[in-house]
Amino acid sequence: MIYSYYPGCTLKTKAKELDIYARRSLEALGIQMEELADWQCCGGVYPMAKDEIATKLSSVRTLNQAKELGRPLITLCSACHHVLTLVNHDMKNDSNIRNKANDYSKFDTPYKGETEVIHFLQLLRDVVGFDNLKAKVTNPLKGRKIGAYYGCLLLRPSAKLAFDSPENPTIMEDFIKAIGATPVVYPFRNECCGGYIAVTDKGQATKNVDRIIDSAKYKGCDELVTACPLCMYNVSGNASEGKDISIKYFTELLAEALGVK
Amino acid sequence: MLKIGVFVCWCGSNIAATVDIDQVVAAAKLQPGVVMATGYQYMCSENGQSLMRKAVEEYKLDGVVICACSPRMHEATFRKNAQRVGLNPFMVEIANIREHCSWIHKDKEQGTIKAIALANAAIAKVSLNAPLISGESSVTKRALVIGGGIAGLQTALDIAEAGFEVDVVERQATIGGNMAKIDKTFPTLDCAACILTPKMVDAASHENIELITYSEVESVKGFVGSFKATIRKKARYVNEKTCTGCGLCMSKCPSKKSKNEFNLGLDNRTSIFIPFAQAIPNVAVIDPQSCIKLTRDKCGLCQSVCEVKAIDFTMQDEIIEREYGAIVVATGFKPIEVDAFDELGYTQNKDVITSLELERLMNAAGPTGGKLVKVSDGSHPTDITFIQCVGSRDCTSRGKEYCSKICCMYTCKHAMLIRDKYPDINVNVFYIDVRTPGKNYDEFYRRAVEDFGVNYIKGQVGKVYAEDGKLIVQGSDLITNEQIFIKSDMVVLASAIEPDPSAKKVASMLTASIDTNNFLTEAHAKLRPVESPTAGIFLSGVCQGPKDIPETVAQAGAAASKVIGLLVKNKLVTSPCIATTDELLCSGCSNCFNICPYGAIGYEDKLINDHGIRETRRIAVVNPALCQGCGACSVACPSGAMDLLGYTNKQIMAEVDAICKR
Amino acid sequence: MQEVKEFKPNIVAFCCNWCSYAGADLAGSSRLSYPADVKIIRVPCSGRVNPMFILKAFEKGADGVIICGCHPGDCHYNTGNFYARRRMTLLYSMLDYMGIEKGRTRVEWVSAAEGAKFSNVMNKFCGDIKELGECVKLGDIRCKD
Amino acid sequence: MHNNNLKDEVIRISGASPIKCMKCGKCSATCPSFNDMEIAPHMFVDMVVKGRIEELMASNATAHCLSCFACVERCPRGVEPANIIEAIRVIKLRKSGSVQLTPAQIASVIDTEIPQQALVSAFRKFRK
Repeated sequence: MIYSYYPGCTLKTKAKELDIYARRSLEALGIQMEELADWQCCGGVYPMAKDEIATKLSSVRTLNQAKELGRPLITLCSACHHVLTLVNHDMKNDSNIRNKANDYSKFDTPYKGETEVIHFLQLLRDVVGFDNLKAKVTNPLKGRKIGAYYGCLLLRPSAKLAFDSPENPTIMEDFIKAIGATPVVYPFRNECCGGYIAVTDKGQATKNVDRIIDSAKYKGCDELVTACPLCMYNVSGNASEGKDISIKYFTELLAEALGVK
Repeated sequence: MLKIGVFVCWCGSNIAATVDIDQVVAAAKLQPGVVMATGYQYMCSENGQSLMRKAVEEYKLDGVVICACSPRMHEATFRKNAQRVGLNPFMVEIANIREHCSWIHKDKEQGTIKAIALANAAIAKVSLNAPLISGESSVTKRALVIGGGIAGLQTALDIAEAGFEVDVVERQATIGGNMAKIDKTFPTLDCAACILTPKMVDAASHENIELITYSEVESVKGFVGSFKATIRKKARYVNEKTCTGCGLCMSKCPSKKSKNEFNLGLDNRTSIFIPFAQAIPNVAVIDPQSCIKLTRDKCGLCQSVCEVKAIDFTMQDEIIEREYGAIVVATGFKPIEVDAFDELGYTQNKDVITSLELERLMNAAGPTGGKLVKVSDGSHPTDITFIQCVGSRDCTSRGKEYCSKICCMYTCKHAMLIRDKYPDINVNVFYIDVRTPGKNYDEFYRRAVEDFGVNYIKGQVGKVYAEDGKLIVQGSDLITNEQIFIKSDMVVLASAIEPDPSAKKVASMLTASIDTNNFLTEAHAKLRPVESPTAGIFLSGVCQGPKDIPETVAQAGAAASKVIGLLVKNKLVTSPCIATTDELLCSGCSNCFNICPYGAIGYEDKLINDHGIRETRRIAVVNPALCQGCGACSVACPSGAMDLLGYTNKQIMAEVDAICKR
Repeated sequence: MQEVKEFKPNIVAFCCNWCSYAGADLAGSSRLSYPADVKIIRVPCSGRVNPMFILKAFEKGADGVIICGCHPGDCHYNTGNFYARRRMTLLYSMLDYMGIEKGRTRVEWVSAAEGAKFSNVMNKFCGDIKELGECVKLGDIRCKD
Repeated sequence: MHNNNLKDEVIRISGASPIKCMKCGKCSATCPSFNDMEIAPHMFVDMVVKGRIEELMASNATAHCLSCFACVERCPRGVEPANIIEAIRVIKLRKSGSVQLTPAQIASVIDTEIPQQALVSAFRKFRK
């Protein structure tokens, strides 16, 4: 099975590591992934308003392309995953949005939410399997105490994203275990870092970041991993003096463990 | 042709506001067979009933149609009324023009048209009615109570006191239920064990009560007055009759790592165990999941030390079959799992506990001997925060939409008891509303605030997390409009309660209906609160809806009085609406025999005179004592020989006809 | 000029005495409205509904027939609703053969506690029947004026 | 002050059900921006029910909602406060064309690390 891959705009510029290490790792794991030929930006933020149709269209086009190829769509960036999944949910369940988006898009056949949107972590858990992954690790990251930073967009709203418990998720911890490191659970791993507000109100973002880092350090994390370029930027750049903590994309650690970094 | 009278009830304005009574009366008069029709304000009143009786006599009516409320409400009333003037009660039919018409249709024209159609259907049906004579069935003078908590025990004791035999079937190894786990009870703060254990002893020693513990009802057949129940008595591996409850086996058992269910897993127990000190029967039981002998065929230490040789590893489940006249469901409740509310950190922090766990921690017979300590390290807490409504009033998939009713009061009780015993502990309570309707209840709550200094905070909690050796409770204070962070040593969640998971299975087995939350439904929300709609099935305690102990005991007594009222009867009047065979049409094919869920159909060879041809044929015969009148046979019958009295094919066809007429 | 009259469908609902009839009562006492086109016939059990009754209804001018019974497993008579479901499945194909749209008959499970569901089911069914329009296939021509 | 047209619009755009709120305050308990919002999430819900939309539009609180869905996730009544706040911001945006960020300001906020996703979202949230 070949999977379609949606990198998203940030992975092509500021978050290249997230993208490159994912590709290398999958190659090492023997999974075929093909970048969608003609993808567009997902929109960056899910338009919650029920009557916002135009701002959902770029996601709809991407989803429709994946449907035409008949392949599941792999996402990597939390925000892209969030936006594409929610738009897909709308196309499947909200007839008003579906009809209008299709009227506008004029696809050969109307798009009705057929594409299966899968996050890279889900691929690792459900297709590769964490046990298999563990067996393929050549360079286990022994002794490293890593905290998973989920952030807000990857798991919420759980009714629509639903790939792990929104309050006590385990998927990233299981991943960290599989690559040989020690996962550290800390309470603020699923609270928002304020990435969206970083552009307009650094102070508020810093407050959020500090609280997350405090919580992680209190529980004994030496480093954090994330799937979100926005969190990466915000947590690494907007913490108060002296609070900072090393944060990496999970794919970078994956590549490291598989010996393909 | 029958002479039919039609009476249209106004029900005050309940019907008259949206149905033009005069038009219905006028339309009824045009129907064939109708000799009189009239409207009246309240047909169910004595005046209304006497109006009907007078008309029956004056017009020599042999059929009556009442257009009024649901037959589930007053069919019995009007049928009895007919009997008073010598009219066969089954010559009365009800057209439901209230629940099915006036209450739901606001447009008077539409409502009137529909009411006329419904009246016409009832008139069409009654013209085909025939007088029916009720049969009789016997009553087995023994009751079954399912569940041995406070509800079941109270019901059993009350029935037994009235002189009837009662069996109490309890799934656990001991009776006592949830109440046995509770420390103190509100609003009097007397100890639960002090008021419950005497009742348990009374039940065990009562000559009319048999306690069947560690057992489950597997199936129930039959009907009111004569139910047949199959009860599976699970193997205890300990002889109940010889075991003295000395506890020597427990002290020798090497398998000590099973979670102690009675203490909600707060400590461990041995594989052979007596659930708690006051357990009844005070007899050990072996947990087959963890017993070394039963799982690996080693050990057997308990058997060798038992002085009365009560332990028997070869014991098998036992099947008991009994007959009962009435069955009481008292399956109780359990607190919901709060794992899904993990922002409150129950699965992540040992010091986040549920209220029932707190009961065990404060109970002198509990895992800490009644000393309130942090679960994580056994140290003395200085700040405790309670969170109410965890899962109650929650319409998401995580919780329950209803109010669990008891949490406000028990949280208040906990807060008060803690402040009383440990004045150095600060107690905070997050609440949405404090609901205290009940005698001396609000006074109790105010005492907690005014005399015991419990700090009530109007708001909810968004997150509980550990930091610097404390739990931080992040909540909102809606009065000061602040987001607050309270440092606590323990957090107690007032989890919602739900019907015990067995309730659903028990309800299906008894064909008693349950609601969308799996609470058993009562026959009438106000007027028949302890009866199930299924005759002979009664409801006691929380299986019917959330209640506290006083209400449970009151309802348990009420259920018992209904059971007693049933068991004192020697004969029950049975519905005459049963299946009947047209012997000329019956071909003896056995279709009806195969479909009948009650085994009410048998076959006889009968001499039949079929238009002059005399021959012996195999004919289906209905046993009137067994037939429940479902009518399945009448549809299965290929020749149309089977019919259901009271709901005959012709009658239903006539109703269809009347309704569809354009 | 012919007056355009709103189509008022004629709908027969067979409700079992133990669950659905009580559910309809609850819809009434909760004042949950549904169209007056629905007229309820009380039967002891959904398993009492003979397919002949349904054919009769269509013959006499019904536009839709709905059978309501207890939820599977909750039948007061243990198994009646299962038989009802099986019979109706067979009847669907026969009605289809006769040219009566499948949507004109339906089986629904409504418990005594589901007043809101009863009302919702009836609103939906009436809406569907209105879309299908008048049922003329089995109309008894001899009885028409 | 009570504008029912605006209220209907908020309900339509958000798809949320403020009337289901039982005033428990869990949204505000869980909100990471509580102290930055002059009107707290639970007040948003209540003020929409009461039709006080203009007041909400006049407030800068909408700019501080992070759209992190914590309130949506944890609300016991399925009210979706974040969707309500978003709806008010959208209405504000549509009426005025812009609320906060202007292209001229970009140079002052941008740094070399900022992911374009943040810029796109900043514009999407603050400018039409």
